Amino acid sequence: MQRSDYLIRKIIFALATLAAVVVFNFFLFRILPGDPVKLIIHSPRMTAEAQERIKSNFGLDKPVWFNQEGFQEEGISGAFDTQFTAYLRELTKGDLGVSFSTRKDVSELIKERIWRTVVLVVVGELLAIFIGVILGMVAAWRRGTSLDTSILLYGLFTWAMPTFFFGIILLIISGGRFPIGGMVTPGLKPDDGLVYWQDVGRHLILPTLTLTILYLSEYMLIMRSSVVEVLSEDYILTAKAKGLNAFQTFRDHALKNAMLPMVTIIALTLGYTVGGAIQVETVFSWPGIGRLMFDAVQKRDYPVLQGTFLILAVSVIIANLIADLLYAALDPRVKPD
Amino acid sequence: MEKQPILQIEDLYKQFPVTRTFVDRVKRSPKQVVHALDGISFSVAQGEILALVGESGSGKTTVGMNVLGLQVPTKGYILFDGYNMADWAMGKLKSRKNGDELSRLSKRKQILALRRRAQMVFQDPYESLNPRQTIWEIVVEPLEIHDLGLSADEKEARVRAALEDCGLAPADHFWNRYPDELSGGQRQRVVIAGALVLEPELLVADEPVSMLDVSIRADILTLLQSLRKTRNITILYTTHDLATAGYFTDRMAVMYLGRVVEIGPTAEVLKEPRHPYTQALVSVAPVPNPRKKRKRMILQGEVPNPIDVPSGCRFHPRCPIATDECKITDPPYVKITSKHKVACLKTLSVD
Amino acid sequence: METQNRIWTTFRKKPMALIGMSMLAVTLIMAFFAPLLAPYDPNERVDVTPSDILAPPDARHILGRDDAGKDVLSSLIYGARVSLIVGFVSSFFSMFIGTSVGLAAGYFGGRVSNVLMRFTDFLMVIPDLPLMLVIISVWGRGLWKIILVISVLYWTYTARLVRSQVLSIKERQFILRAHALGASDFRIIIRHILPQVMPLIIAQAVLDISSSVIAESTLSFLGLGDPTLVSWGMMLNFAFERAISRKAWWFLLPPGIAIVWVSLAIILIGNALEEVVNPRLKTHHLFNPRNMVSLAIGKPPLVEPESTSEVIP
Amino acid sequence: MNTLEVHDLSINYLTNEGIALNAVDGLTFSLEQGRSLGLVGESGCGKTTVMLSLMRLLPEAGRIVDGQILFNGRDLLQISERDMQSVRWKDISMVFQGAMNALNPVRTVESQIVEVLQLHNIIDSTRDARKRAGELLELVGIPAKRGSQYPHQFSGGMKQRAMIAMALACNPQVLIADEPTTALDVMIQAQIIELLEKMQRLLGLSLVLVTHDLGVVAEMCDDVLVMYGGTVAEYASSDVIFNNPQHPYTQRLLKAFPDIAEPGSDLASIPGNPPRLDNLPPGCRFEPRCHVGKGEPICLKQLPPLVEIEPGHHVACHLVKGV
Repeated sequence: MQRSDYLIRKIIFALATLAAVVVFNFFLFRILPGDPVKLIIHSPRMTAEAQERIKSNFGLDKPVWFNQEGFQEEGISGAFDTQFTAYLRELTKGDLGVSFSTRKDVSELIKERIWRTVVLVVVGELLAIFIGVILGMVAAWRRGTSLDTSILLYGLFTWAMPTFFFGIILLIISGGRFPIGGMVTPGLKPDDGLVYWQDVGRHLILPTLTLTILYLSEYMLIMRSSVVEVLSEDYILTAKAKGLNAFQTFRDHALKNAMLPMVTIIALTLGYTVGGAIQVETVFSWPGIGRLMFDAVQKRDYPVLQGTFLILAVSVIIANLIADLLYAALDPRVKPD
Repeated sequence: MEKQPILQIEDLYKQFPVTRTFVDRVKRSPKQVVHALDGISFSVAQGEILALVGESGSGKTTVGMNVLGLQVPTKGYILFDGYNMADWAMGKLKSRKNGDELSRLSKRKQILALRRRAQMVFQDPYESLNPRQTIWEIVVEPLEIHDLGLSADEKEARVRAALEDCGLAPADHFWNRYPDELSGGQRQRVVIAGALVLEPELLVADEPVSMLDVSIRADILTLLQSLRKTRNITILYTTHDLATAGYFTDRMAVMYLGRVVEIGPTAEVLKEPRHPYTQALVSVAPVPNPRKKRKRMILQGEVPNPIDVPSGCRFHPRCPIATDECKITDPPYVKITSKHKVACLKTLSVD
Repeated sequence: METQNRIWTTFRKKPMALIGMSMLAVTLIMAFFAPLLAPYDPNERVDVTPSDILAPPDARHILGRDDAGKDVLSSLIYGARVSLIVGFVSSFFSMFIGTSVGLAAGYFGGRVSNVLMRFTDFLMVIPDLPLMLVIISVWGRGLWKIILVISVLYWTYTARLVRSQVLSIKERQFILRAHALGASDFRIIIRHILPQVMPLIIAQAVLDISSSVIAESTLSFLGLGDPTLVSWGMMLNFAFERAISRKAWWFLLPPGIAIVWVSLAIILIGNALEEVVNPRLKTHHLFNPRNMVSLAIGKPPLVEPESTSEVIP
Repeated sequence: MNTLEVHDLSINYLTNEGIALNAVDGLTFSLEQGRSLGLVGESGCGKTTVMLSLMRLLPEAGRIVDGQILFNGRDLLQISERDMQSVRWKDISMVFQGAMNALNPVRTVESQIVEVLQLHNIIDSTRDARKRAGELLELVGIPAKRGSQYPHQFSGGMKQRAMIAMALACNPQVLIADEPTTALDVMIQAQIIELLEKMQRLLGLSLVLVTHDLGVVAEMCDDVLVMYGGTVAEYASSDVIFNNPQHPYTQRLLKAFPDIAEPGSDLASIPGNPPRLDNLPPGCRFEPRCHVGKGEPICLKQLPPLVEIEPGHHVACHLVKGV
C-alpha cells in the first residue's frame, strides 16, 4: 500500500477525530437535559464579575448555533456570531473557562497538573510494555510448559482485576513502607532541590506499580500469541535451514515481525490506560489530570470536566497518530513501492 | 445438422477499475483500468466441451464468470440459449420472442431460472464446501433455494442420483459425513453432484482438477466427459494444464492477456499449434518420458501487467518471431481450417 | 449440527470452563435468591448508634457493618444483582449492535460501511472511562444510563472483529458457490456466514460481560453509580476514605473480591470458549530438537491404528 | 564415494495422544556428485518428510527412529545440533515450495543473502557480501539493484529465483528443491526448470527434486525414486522408470499422467485414495488399490522388501520376480 497514501489517510483521520471531539465536547454540555451552562452562571459561589466574564467570553447571551438577527445586520459575519464560534475562539486562545468550584482558570489548573499524569502514564506504560514483551517472548518460547500456563493464569487474573481495587490492595499490603497519598510529603517545596524530587519519586512508586502490574499482562498475552504465530511462518523454517541457531533466528527474523502487531495494540489500549490513570490517581490522591477529573465529577464542576476530557481525548488521539506513523516506519510493506 | 449454439459470445470486453489512492486523486492522474478481457468472440454448441487455456492473468476465469452471469460484461454480450446473459443475470430480460413467459417472471424468479440452467465447479475441493454442512445439506441446498415443488422423496432421489452419478455410491454412506472426513477427490465429486442436482444445461468447470493428485484426476475428467452423454451437458473447462485439456475436450481456445490467440479442435491445436504462444506452451508442457525430450521454446520475462497492455499484438514483447509490424498492428484472425483460426500476422509465413 | 456439539463437548472438558461456570453459578444463585440469603434488607432504615458505624464482624453480622451501620454481608449479596444485570445486558447490547454493524460493513461494504467503520474507529480512539464519566455526570446517574453508555462504547470492538471475519469468509469459495447456486444475500448470511462467525461472537460477548462488570464497578467507585441501588462499586466508594483510616478491612475487601470473583469466572469461561473456537497454535519451528533423532528407540512394532475416521475406498 | 547415501531411514510422527504414526519406513537411496534424483509421490507419501529429515528440519512431532544419512561418508544423524547447523546451507541447501513467504517480509532480499554469506564466513565484510549477493541475483536473472527491495515487491517467479540465488550463496554440494515449480505458471515453471538445470551443470551440484509431477522429473532427473505410503515403491534411472516400470503403482501412475504428445489417448486413474498415516495397512501399502496384488495373502500380511531385480533397478513388490 502506498506509504504516502497511508500517512495522509491516518493524518486526516486524526484531524477529523480531533474536530469531532471538540464539537462533541461543546454539544455535550448544552444538549443534555439540565442545561449545565445556565447552572454555571447562576451557581451561588460564582462572583458576579466571574459570571459576567464567562457570559461575554462564551457568548452565552447569543443563540447556540445560528444567529438570526446578526445575519440581517451584518450578513454572513453576523450569522456566525454564536456560542459555538465564541467557544472555538476561546479554545484557540487556550481559555477553557473558569473552574466552578475553585474559580481558577481551567487551563491554569490543567497546565499545572498535566506533567504529573504524563509522568505516571508514560513510566507505567513503558514498564508495562517492556516487561510484558519480555514475558510474552518467554511464554512463547517455553510454550506449553508450566511457566507458560502460569503466565496465562496471571494474565487472566489481572484482566479480571479492576484497576482501582488493585490500587487499594497495594495500598493495604505496602503497609506504610511507601507513601500512600498525595505527591509530596507536606512541607517540602520544589526549590528544596533533589530532596523534593526524591520524595515525589517515592510517592510515585505505588501508583506506577499498579498501572504496570495490571497493563503488562495485556501486552504479554498479545506478544505471546504474536510470537507463536510468527514462529510458525515459513521464513522461520528457512532461517533454521540456513543454519541459524534458535536465538539468531528469533533475534534476526521473528522479533521484528512479532513487534508489528504490538504497535497497533499499544495504540488501541492507550485510551484504556488513561482510564486506569484516573482510577490510580483517585486511589493514591496523586494530583494529576485524573484526580482533577474525579474531583470535578464529585463537585459537578462542568468547565473542569469539559477541559480535562478534552485534554485527555486529544492526547490519546495524538498518541494514536504517533503509533500509526511508527507502524508505517517499521513495516516495509507500507513503504512506497 | 449443425447444432444450434447454446452459447454465443460476441466481442466481450471486461474491465476492472484500479482503486485510486489519495495521491492519484490529488494529482488527478488518469483513471486506470485492468483489461481483463479485450474482445472475446466464440460460440459453443450444445453438448460440446470447450477448453479455455492460458496462464494466470489471461482472463480465462473471467470468461467463465461472465458466462455464468456472476459478472456483467463492460462491452459486448453473451447469448445463452438466445437470451442476453447480462440482462438475465440482472433479472431485466426484455421479451425476446412473443409470448415468452421467461421475461414476464419477477426479477428474482428470472435469476433463479438462470441459475438452474448454468452451474459451476470450483478449483479448490477444500475451500468450495462449507465445512459446517453435511454432504446431504450441501447437495440438497440448491433444491431448497429453487423450490421446484419437489416432495421430500423426490429431493432424496435427486440427491442420491447426483451423488451416485458422480461415483459416490452408496449415497447414504456419504450424506451424513462432513467435508473434512472426505479425500480431495471425493470432495470434488460432491461439488459436481451439487451442481448436477439442478440438472443444468451448462457447466463451467474452473480448474477442477489442478488441486488433485494425478492418480485421481483422470476419474474426475472422465466423469465430466460422461456428463455430455448421460445428461447432455455443455462444459466450459478452464485450465493452465494443456495435457488435461488434451485428454477430454473437443475444442480448445488459447488465451493471452484477455484475448483468444488461437482456437480450434483440441487434437489439431496440440499436434500443430500455429500461434507462437501456443507453440511455446505445448513445447514447455512436461512430457513423462525422458526419451521424448523436445526442444523447449521458453519465453523469457513474465505475463505483462494487464493495466497497460502492449501496443499492436499484445504478445510481441515476448514473441520469438515478432517483427516491427507486430508492434503496430493488432493481428486479425487467420483461418487455418474451417474450425481452426489464429490471431497472428506471421502464421502464413510459418507454413 | 455436529460441529456445534463438538464445540460443546470439548468446551465442557476444559478445566478452566468448569471452574468458571461453577464460580458464576454461585454468583447467580446469590443474586437470584438474595432476599432469602441476605440476613437483613439493606434498604431498610436502621437506627444506628455511633458504635455500630464500621463495627467489626460479630455473631449477628458475619462481615461486620458498613459506614452507615448496615450489615455488609446483605449489601454484598444484593450487590451481585447490579453487577450481573449490567454485565449481561450491556454485553448483549454491544454484541447485538457490534454484530449487525460488523456484518453489514463486512458483507455489503461500500460507502455506508466506510462511514460506519470510521465512526467505529472514532469511538475506539476516544479514551472510554473519561467519556463515560463525562456523559453520566452530565446526563445523570441511573442503572439504565450506565448500561447504555457501556454498550455504546464497547460494541466498537465487536464490530471490528466481526467485520474482519466476514471480510475473510466472504472471499472463500463456498460463498461464491452459494452465489452461483442462486442463494439470496440473506440466505448466504444466515446459512454460510453466521455459523462461521457465531462462535467467535459468543466468545467475545462472554469476555465483554466481564469488562462491563468492571466498567460498572469503576463508575460506581468514582461516585457515578445508581444511588438508589446497592452495588459493589458503590460500597467501595463509601468504604474507600473511611475504612482505610479505620482499618475496617471487613467492609473494604469483600466487595472488591466479589467483583474480581465474578469477572474472573466469566473470563475463565470466555477464554476456554476462545480456546475451543480458534485453538491457539501449539507447535512452531523453534522447539528444542534434542529428541528429533531418537535412533535408540528403533522401529517400534507397527501399532494397529484404531481407524479414527475410516475413509471409504 | 557418494555425496549422499541414505540407508533404511524410518521416521514416525507422534500424535498429541503419543501414538507413533509411521510416516517413512526403510528408505534407501544414494546420490553421486553432479547427478539429480527425483523424489516422486502423491500427497501424504512422505516425500516432504524425507526431504526435511535430510537437514534434520522435521516438525516438533517428527522422530527419526532408524537408519543413516551419510553425507560424504559422515552420518548426519550422529552429529550434534551445533555441527548440523554448520552443515545446513553450507553443504546442503534448500529451495522451498511456498517461496511466497519463505523470505522474511520485513527484510530486504539482499540482506537475507548477505546474512547467510556472513553466517558461514564465506565473505566477512558486508560490502563484499553485498556485492556477491548482487552477482548471485544477476546469475539467476534478477537485476542486482532489485536486491534492496522487499519480498512483497517481487512476483512469484522472482521470489523463487531469489530463493535459488540464496540457496547457491555458499556453493553447497547438494541442493534440495521442494516442489519448486508447483505454485507457478507453466512458462515461469519452465524458466525455473531451465535455471536449475543450468546451475546444476555450471556448479556440478547434486540435486534432490521433490515433486508430484512426473513430467518435471522426466525433464530434470537422472534417477527417480517413486514413493508410496511412506515406503519406496521403485527406484531406478529415469529411463528405466518411464520405459520399463515394474511396480504396479509406477505403471498405473504413468498411465494416469496425460501425455500432451498423444491428446485423447485413454487415461486410467487408480481406484481408491492415497493412504492416510493414521490408517496404514499392515502389509503392502498399495495392496488396497493394486490391480495385481489386491487380496493376495502375502501382500496383505507382509511389507515387500526392496529388491534389486537388475543392476540399478530396485522394486518393492512380492509379485515382481527378480530377474
